[in-house]
Parts: sequence; C-alpha cells; structure tokens
Amino acid sequence: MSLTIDAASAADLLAREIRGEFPDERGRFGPFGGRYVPETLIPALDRLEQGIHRWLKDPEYQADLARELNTWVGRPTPLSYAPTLSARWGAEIWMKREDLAHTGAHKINSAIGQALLAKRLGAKRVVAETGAGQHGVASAAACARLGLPVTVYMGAVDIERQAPNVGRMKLMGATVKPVTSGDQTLRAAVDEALRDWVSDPSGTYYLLGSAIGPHPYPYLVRELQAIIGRESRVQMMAQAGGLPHAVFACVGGGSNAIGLFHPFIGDRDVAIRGVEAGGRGPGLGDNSATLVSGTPGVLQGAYSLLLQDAHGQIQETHSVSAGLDYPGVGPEHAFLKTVGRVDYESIGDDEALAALEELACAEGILSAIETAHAFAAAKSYAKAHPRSRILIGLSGRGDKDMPTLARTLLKGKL
Amino acid sequence: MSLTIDAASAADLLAREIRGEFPDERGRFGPFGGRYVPETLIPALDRLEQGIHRWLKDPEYQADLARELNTWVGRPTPLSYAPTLSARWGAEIWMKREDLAHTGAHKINSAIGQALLAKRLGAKRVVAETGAGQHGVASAAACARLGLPVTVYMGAVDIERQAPNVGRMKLMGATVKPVTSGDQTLRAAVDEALRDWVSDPSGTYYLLGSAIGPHPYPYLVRELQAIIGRESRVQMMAQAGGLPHAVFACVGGGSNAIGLFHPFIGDRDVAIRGVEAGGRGPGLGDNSATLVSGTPGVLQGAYSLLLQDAHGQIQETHSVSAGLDYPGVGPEHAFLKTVGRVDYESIGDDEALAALEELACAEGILSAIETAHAFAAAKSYAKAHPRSRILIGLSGRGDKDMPTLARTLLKGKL
Amino acid sequence: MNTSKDIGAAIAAATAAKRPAIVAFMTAGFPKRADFIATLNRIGSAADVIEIGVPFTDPMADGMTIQRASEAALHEGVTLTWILSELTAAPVKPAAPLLLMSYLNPLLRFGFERLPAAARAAGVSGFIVPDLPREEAAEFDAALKAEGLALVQMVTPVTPRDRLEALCRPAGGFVYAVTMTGTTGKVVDVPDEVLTYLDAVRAASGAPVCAGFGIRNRAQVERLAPHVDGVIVGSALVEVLERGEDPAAFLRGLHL
Amino acid sequence: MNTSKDIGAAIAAATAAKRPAIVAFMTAGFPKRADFIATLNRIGSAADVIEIGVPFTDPMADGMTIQRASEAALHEGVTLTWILSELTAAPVKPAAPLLLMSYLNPLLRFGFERLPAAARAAGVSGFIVPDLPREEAAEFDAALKAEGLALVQMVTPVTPRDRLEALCRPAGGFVYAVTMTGTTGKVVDVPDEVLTYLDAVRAASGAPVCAGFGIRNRAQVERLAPHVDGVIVGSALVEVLERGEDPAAFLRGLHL
Ligand SMILES: Cc1ncc(COP(=O)(O)O)c(C=O)c1O
Ligand SMILES: Cc1ncc(COP(=O)(O)O)c(C=O)c1O
Repeated sequence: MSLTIDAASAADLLAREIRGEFPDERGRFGPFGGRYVPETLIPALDRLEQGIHRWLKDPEYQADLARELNTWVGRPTPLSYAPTLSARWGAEIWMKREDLAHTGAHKINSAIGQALLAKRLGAKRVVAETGAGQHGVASAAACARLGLPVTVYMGAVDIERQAPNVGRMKLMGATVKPVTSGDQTLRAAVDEALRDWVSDPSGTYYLLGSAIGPHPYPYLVRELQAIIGRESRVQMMAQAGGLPHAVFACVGGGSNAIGLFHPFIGDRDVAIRGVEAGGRGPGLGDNSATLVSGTPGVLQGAYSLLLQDAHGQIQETHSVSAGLDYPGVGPEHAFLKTVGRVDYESIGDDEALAALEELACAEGILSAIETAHAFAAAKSYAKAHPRSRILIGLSGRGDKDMPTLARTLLKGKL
Repeated sequence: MSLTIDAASAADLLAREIRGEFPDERGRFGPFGGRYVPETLIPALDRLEQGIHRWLKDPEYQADLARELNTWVGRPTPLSYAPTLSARWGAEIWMKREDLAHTGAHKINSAIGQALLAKRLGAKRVVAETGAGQHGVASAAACARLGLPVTVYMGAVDIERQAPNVGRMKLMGATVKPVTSGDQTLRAAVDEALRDWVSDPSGTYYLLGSAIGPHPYPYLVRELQAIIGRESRVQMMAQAGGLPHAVFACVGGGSNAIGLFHPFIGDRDVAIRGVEAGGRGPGLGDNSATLVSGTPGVLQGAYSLLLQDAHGQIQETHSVSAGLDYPGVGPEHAFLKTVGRVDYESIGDDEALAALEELACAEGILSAIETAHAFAAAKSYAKAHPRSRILIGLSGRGDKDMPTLARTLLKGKL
Repeated sequence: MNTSKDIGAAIAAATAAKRPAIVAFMTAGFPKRADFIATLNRIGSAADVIEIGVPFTDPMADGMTIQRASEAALHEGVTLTWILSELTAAPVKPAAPLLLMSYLNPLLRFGFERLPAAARAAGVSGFIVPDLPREEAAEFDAALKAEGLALVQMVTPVTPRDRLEALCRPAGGFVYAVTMTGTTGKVVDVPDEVLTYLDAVRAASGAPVCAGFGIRNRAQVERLAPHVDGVIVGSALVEVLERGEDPAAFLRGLHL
Repeated sequence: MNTSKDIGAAIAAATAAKRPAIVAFMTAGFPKRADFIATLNRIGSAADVIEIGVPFTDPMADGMTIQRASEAALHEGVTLTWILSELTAAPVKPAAPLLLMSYLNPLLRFGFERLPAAARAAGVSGFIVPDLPREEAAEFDAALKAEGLALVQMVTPVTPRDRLEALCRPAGGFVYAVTMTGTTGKVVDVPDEVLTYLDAVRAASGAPVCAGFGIRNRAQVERLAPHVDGVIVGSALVEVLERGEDPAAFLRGLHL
C-alpha cells in the first residue's frame, strides 16, 4: 500500500486507467479501493459484482435504463452557455445542467440505475444513506417508480439543514431514519446504512449514493454517472465547437465529479479540477477537503484518502454544504490525484456562497451549495486563463438549501 | 356581450378558433377577452401588441427563444409513461413533464419568451405578479439571465404558504413586494402589479404570468406556452403510437392548460378537460372553480368568467393550491367552455392532495398541488374509460409546496 | 333635470367666477353608510361637481387611500343598488351635478339596459369608468347617451397626440386629464411638462378639462388654474373624511 | 510468552473442563480510562480469553451498546498507542490471553511494520479486525504471523459453504462464528438453523470455534455448548460495566 509513486509508474498507472483497466480484479484503482467490510457483506458484494457483470451491459437492462433516463429523468440534460459569467470572467463558461435532472441533481442517474439492478437482483427492500438529501430523494423517487420499499438514513444535523428533502422523501413513501450517532452527518448515515444492510444482506439492496464504499460501488456509480461526461463531450463539440480547456466539478464522495471527468481522462489537453469544501479554513475539523489534505486509510469499505487524526480516528468535518461534508472520498479520485491526472483544490464556505449568489443573479440559476464550490474555483481559473473554454458540472439545484441560505445569504432579507 | 350562443354559432366560433382567427383584431375570443384597463396603459398595450407583431415570428427572436428553451430551460421536456398508475387505473397514463423545466414549472416558457420581448421593447425594468411563486421565480430567473431588474408582487398569504419560492426569487436578485391589500393572494398581486405598471408604463414591462389580463396577454402567453402541446403531440405519436383520447390540465389562470390544449383543439376526437380547484366545496368563497361556477364579467383587464357576487364584487376564493386560487380565468378558456370544445370540472383540496400522494408513491414524482388536481380528475376518467389513452399536463414540481404539505399530508410525520 | 349638460354648466359657472371648478370625490358610504347623504350634501356645499365612488374589490387604478375607503365601504355593505336607491330617496340633494365613478364590473353586473335610467332617476348626470377605454366603451356610451348622461373620458400624459385628439373629440361632460402616470393619491408638484400637456388637452378638447390625481393643496390649484377648467380632488378629500374633519371647509380652502 | 498458541490452549483448557470457553469483550478504557487495567484483571478472573476493543469513530459492525462505549472511550482519550503502553506497563495482567479487536484504520495508521512487535510486547496474542476480510488480509496476516500472533477469522451464517471452508482452513487462534446477520448487541434466541450452521463451521475448521453476537445469558450458552468450543460475550458485558456491576460475577454466571 505504498503511496510514493514515481513518475514512471504514475504514467503507467494512468495509461492503464485510460485503457479502462481500473478497477482491477481486486477492485482497485492502483493502490486505492478494495473491499473492507464485515464478512457478512462479502456474499452480498459478490452477488452485486456478479449482477453488474451480468446486467450492466445487458441490452435489456440498457434499454430499460435508457428509457427511464430519457423519459423519466429528463436526459440528456442541457449544456448551457453562460453569457454573463463569460463576459464577466473573461472566459467561455459552459454549464452541464444536472440541476434539471428529475429530483434536482445528478444523484438520480445512479439511483435509477441501481434500482433497476436491485430489481434484477431480487431485492425485497432498499436502504440508502443521504447527506444533502439529494441521494435520499433520488432513491425514494427511483424506488417508488419501481415499486421497491426504501429506508433512507440521514444524519440529524443534515435533517435540520436540508429539511425540504426530508418531506419529499416521505411523500414518495420512503422511510427516513434520523441518525443521531457519530457526527450526525453523511458519514454517520453511511455507517447506519451499512449496519442495516449487515442485518439482511440477502434481501436488502444497499443503494449507495456516491462513488465511495467497497468494490464494486465506486465502479458501479462511476459507470452510471459517466453519462454526464459522455453527454458533455458530445454537447461541447456541437455547441462550443471543441473540447473544453478545463473541466470543474465539486467533490463530496465524488460521484458527479467522476461522472463528468471520466470520459475526459484520456483527453490529455483537458485540464481537470476537482473542488472540495474548504469550510471555515484549513484547520483539521474546519473543512472536508479530503483530497487536498487527507492521508491514506480505510473508511467505510475502501482504501482511499481520508481526514483522520494521528491515531486513525476519523476527523469531524465542516462544510456549509451537507453533500460535501464527508471525511472520505471515492478511491478513483485518490488515484487520479496520486497519478497527477486531476488537480484538487478547496473553496471555503463564504466563497462558495458568494459564487452561488453570483451565478443566481448572472444566469438565473439557483445551484446547490455543493455545486457553487465548483463555480468559485472556475472563476479563479478563468481569471488566470483568459479566453479559455471552461466546462462546469452544475451538479444540482439549490431548492434543498433554502433553510441554509435563509440563515446565510438571505439573513435579514426574508 | 350576449353569452347565449346557439349550436350553430358555437360551431362557427369553434371553426374560427381552429382556423386561428382568435383573438380577433379587437383582442377577443368570441365574446371574451378585450382590453379593460386604465387609459394610462393603452399606449403600453399598443406597443406590446406591435412588438408581438414585429418580433414573435421574427427568425432572430425565434432563434434566441429556441436557444434559451433548448439549452437553458431544458426543452423539450420528456413525456413519461406512468406504468404503475396505468396498471392501477386501467388506462394508459402519459405525463408531460413541465416539472423538469428550469425553475420547476411551465411558467418559465412564458417568462423567458416575454423577457426576450421586453428587451427588444427597450424595457428598463420588469414587474410581475405571482401566486404560487412559480411565475415569480421564473420571472426572476429569466430577468437575471437577461440582465433585467424585476420586482415581483406576491400576496402576503402566498408568501407564507409558498415560502421557499420567496427566497429563490431574492437569491436571483429580484425584489419581492408583499401585497397586504385585498385578498392577499394572486388577485391582489395582479392588482398591485398593474398599479406599479400604471406608474411607469413606458419604462416598465409587465411580465404577466398566466393567460389572463388585457389583450394581447392571453394571446402572447398562449403562443409561448403552446410549445407544451406541440411537443406533446409529437411525443404521443412517437411514444404512445397515437394521439391521446383525453387530455387533462389544471386551470388557475389557465396558462399551462391553454398551452397543452391549444395544439389539440382541432383534433375533434381528443377529449379535453380543464380541472379547477374545488377547494373546500361548492359554496361561494370555498373554491376557485371559475369556469365551473363563474359568471361573465370584467376583471383585471379582460371580459371572461369570474367568481362574483350579485353586485359584481369579486368573490374571495379558496384553494389549498396558491396557483389555482384565483377568481378569474383566461378568456380563451371561457370561450372554449362556451363553444363546448373543452369540459371543465373541479377537484377538491383533499382529493387533490390524495392524488399528489398517489402520484409520488406510484411514479416517484412529487408534483405541485396545482398539478395534482389534474391527476385526480384523470383518475376518475380512467376508471370510467378503461384502456383509454390519457395525457396529463404535469405542470410543475412540488418543492414549493413543502410548507403546505407539511401542514397537511405530512402532518405528524415530520 | 340632471343630464350631461349640467356638468358643463356647473363648470362654466366656476369659470365665470374666474376660478377653476372643484370636482370633489367621495367614496359612497365612507366612512359610515348612515352618513352617506349628509356627507354628500356637506361636500356639495363647497364643490361644483361631485364624483361618487362605487366601491369595488379590485380598484386597480387607485392608491392606498381610495383602496382603503373602498374596502371600508364594502364592509359597510355599500352596493351600486344601495347607492342609487339612497340617492333616489334622498329628501335633500346637492345642487352640484353628481357623477358615479365606478370600475366596470359592478356596472356590467347591474346591467347596461337598466343602469342609465336608474342613474338618471337617482339624479346622476354621468359616469367615470377608469377601466373602460374608448375602444370598449361604445355599448355603454350609447346606453348613457340615450338617457342624456355623460361618460367622462380620461386622458393621460402618456396618451399619444393622435389618440388624445380622438379621445377628446366626443367627450361627455368634461375631459378628465390625469396629471401623472400612477395611481390616485400620490403627492405631485406639477412639473412644467404637465402644464404643457394640459394645454394640449385643452386645445384638443371641445369640453372643459379638469385635472385630477394627486391634487391636495391650494398651491397646486393656483399653479394649475391657468391651464384647466377644473381640478379633481380625491384622495386628499377622502383623508379629510377619514380624519373626521369638515370636507366643506377643506374644499373651500381650494377655491381661488 | 503470548502467541496465537495461547489462545488455543486457553480454549482447550475450558474444553477439558467440559464447558465452553468464555471469550469476554471489553472496550479499552471504558467506562473510565483510569480503571482500564483493573477492569481487565477483574474480567480476566472469570474469562478464558479477553477481547480488548480499540475504540473507533466508525464502528460499522457494532450495535448501540458498543458504539456508545467506543464513543465514551474516545472521549476519555483512549488510543491504540495508549492501550499498548498501558498493557506493556501493567504490573499485573490476567492469565487469559488477550486479543485486540479493532477496525482496520487505527491499525493501518499505527503501521503494520511496528504493530505486531508492539502488540506482542504488550502481551497481546492476536487481533480481530471486523472490516478486514480474508481477501484484503494477506499483508497484515503475514506481519502478525512473523511475531506468532493470531488474526482471528470471522464467518457468518450467510457465508457460502465453499467460502466457509476456505476461511476456516488457515484460521488463527479460533474461528469467530457470528451467530446472526446484523450488528453486535441484539438479543437472539439461537434458532435451530444457527446450530446447524455452527456444526458446519466446526466441521470445516481445524481451530476451535467460538460463537459471538447477541450472547447475553446462561440459557443461550447452554443451548450453544454442544456445538461450539466457546462463546463470545460483548454488548452484555459492556452493559454490566456501564451499570457499574461486577463483570466477573456476570461472567461466572455463564460458566456451565
Ligand atoms: C447537488 C450535489 N452536488 C454534489 C454532491 C456531492 O456528492 P458527489 O461528490 O458524490 O457528487 C451532492 C451530494 O449530495 C449534491 O447534492
Ligand atoms: C405548477 C403550476 N401549475 C399550474 C399553475 C396554475 O397556473 P396556470 O393556470 O396559469 O397554468 C401554477 C401557478 O402558479 C403552477 O405553479
């Protein structure tokens, strides 16, 4: 598990990534990934892996998925040009509109794909975790659509700050279980979902919400989210007349980012930037910038980078955005950082909120706070790279954030 | 202004409607419509009429509009099949997904179209009214996108029950002015918007949110919303293999309904049904079922049907859905009812809420409460017409309704 | 016998006295329904023409003051029917001609067939209908004319020249020249352009011209006097009634 | 000298006494850090093997009780380093072999190079790592073996037969047979299928088999006794400590 990778092996690992060799048969992206779970879950993960092997490329599954994506989710989502931001920032700004996907974020791409898989695997019920509530809502919607009962675990802190999404899940028939253990945010919700799954690993399907967790989840979620990047590529060629010079996405667990990035990994002229939550500042516990300042370790099933103390205890994190407030990150991102293909940076709470407001007033699009981190980073890049062509993943809409925005940007204005 | 229309003249009027002769040069649909406004607004309405004449079919305007609709709003919106509802109701249920349009409802189709027109007319600022807040949010978004300052009038009662939308408008830079006069809902907001417009009729563009008001608004809004019906027609042919037997939409002012219905008016085999808010019951003041129980009169610029007392005073209305809670209705609906082309019925608060919940749990789609009225009516129709093919206008999403749903469907469950 | 001609005569009488006529607006039955006729007579003692406001739920051309009065009157149960019957039954009525100012819908509901005769029987000389532009007015205008009643036409500073001329030509009673864009009740200090506009209205109009919207004090009346035949006082008078002060005293203060 | 062999010997001694061995779980430093060694010795007086839980922020295989204890211990400042140094320095230690039960990350962070030697120096005979399945365990297993320490393998009722055999073959110390799907701490009443499963585990395993998860009372131990070599008592013992009762008395109640 050594992480000191020299330039030659980095180049070799990247070449293998581009050839599609990761995750390898051990579920790894170079050193990262794997399957660190209680023995009870191993058979379930094996079944999932076999199911993916059997179904993911199956024409009938693909047809079902395409039908749901096109006629229920609303894909392809548009690529919007941002005239005002472009003029203001001195670059060409293009936005991939996952906010227009059904339920309001990219999460639905993976949720409906996994729910279709769960059905084929004969699952009787589904569990899911959620941070911002977007994956919970997406899971509730996908499971309602397919007639699967679903229980969603959500940290008590997140229930508070993403209240509108709790009601949405319940209206779609989901059971929402508040998690009051641990940090009461996304990490604790994943722990609880895993505990639930451990209790009934054969009858229950765990519908994981990001590109995290034990193999094969990071692979499965990437495959289901890569439609974002595939569509973007085609749309950029058609609408912008060429590939972007730089691609930006926010990174919580990393699902929207890996979905957008993956189809561009082989385009070596395309700079790729992941943007994490810088929170209140660089101090431990004040942010959730895992890739920027984390160290290797195992959390919730995978070997990746994490925010941890000297004793291997997971660090409490902070971000104004519930969906980025997570001390781990998908192993493929740890890999892409390590081999130097993707640069990761962080944006603080205040800067993200300012970017949200700028986008809202300039283009009439109210993004999720998560998403706004990517815009803030793209803005700096644009200023440093005049006339460059920039693609930003607009991962979700901000309706869910109204309680937080009422306390911050709208303070005293409502 | 006689309303007793015999069968022969009804047939003749309908034939003229189908030939596209309404509104006529006096801004009327048969007897309905016209322009009943203070003299101060006449020049502004004349300019608007000339502007529509000049621009609406102009290739450059059309190209701008198409670009914004396709790449910013997310058109075409999908047509979704509803497998679970179809099985349960014994008919083929198809849903036109305006909930997936940017900002969450059909309102944006008209808002962006009008904002593009306002720019060409040289407007310095925009005013709009809003009931459910959806038109306010759509106007805020469209005006932000085009760099126009906008003031939105919203009744104090609606500000309360559609709170999330108030924050959304403000974040996009709109000024939201609470209206505490009159019934403090949509009607009072229209009055205030008109008062604002009267104060600066040349510099201000009034971005009206429904197919109501003085000529040429009912025409303009219909033309901008008719894309819903045009897309639906093509999609029904392609996906369902034929036109629907029946088309349903909810009717507040009537914009989503006229947009969906209009392209089907000439298809005489297609039954068309508008669904109003039956509120608490049939008593005066307990509902806002204008077409079902209104009488002819003039309100807010047009001769149409209204809910009024024996003295011509406008009736207070009630509906659990802010967007339907309006005592008037677009003149073209009054016309379509009078000539017998469209049937109008009403659905009460409780039935609408039950339909919202049924749709959410069956298909994983949380609709607006307004929209749910159409589903409730379609359900009865389906049961009475087994195996029929039904198209329902899914006019908007329910995120905005969370405060109301928390007090009703979710009572004790949050 | 009350007809549209009375209005012209009343204004002419003021003109003869070398002062602008005072057209006074009151909301019927405001502040108290029981005082309607008494208030009317009190105002009549100091006004040349009286506009009686028929309350309406959606007074879109009116500002806060008249909205408030309209709402209060509705609350008191005031209706067009009641107003007409009170006027018909009133033992004493002002000498000043009476106009009904109403939004269209209450009139429509009463019925264009019945209304002119009933209005005439009640001693009403004409109507002002702020949401009935010329293009939509033919039917009502004809019905009023049949009874010799006036439909007062409004013109505004944004009315284009050719339209202004068209509107002023068939004017009944007087031409109501709105002094500003906006709703009733704002305070305006009559800029020079408004005076130029009023001169243009007067030049276009055969009938007398009265200026209204935002007229509150003697200084404004003095400034307007050379350019108009009369001034219309609305919100300011309603506020006087609201405060329980004497409307006649207030109006006399505006007599030049 | 502590090694993986001690564990086998301790269980064999219980077997010789015709009773299932008692493997007792305690969270290090719970309820109070200061009482760690004292509690350890008290438990040691009535247990055949002791599992010392290293607290972790994300104990995903554990139920409420052990989560609570883990959180409290972290709050007391308990770390792996501290546990090892306390054990190393302890003047008196139980005769029962000690196992460290830890999630992987604290061990990784300590370092696989240093950990086995440090553990051995502290008198630890082996490890249980609930989130380290066999496929990922090679490196750690090798490091432990080099110091003669055991890596206890878990098996579960849902482990397929062929996998069960593969897992039981190289088992170190004993095979930890989880009695149920789910987290620690639930009450289960040992249905017949579980007994069948335990028989299968025993048949597959060269090493002794101890059953754990949900064992709380003497009746359960009696029912399990014919099918296993030992029982593991976790949450129930932690609750005894939480209530301030005597763990040794509780454990002695489980001796058949
Ligand atoms: C809109 C949006 N963007 C981004 C994220 C972060 O998740 P991920 O990094 O998996 O894309 C979330 C998580 O909830 C989200 O809701
Ligand atoms: C989702 C939705 N549907 C329907 C309506 C009713 O308006 P209209 O009748 O103009 O479509 C509204 C109004 O706000 C709305 O938000």
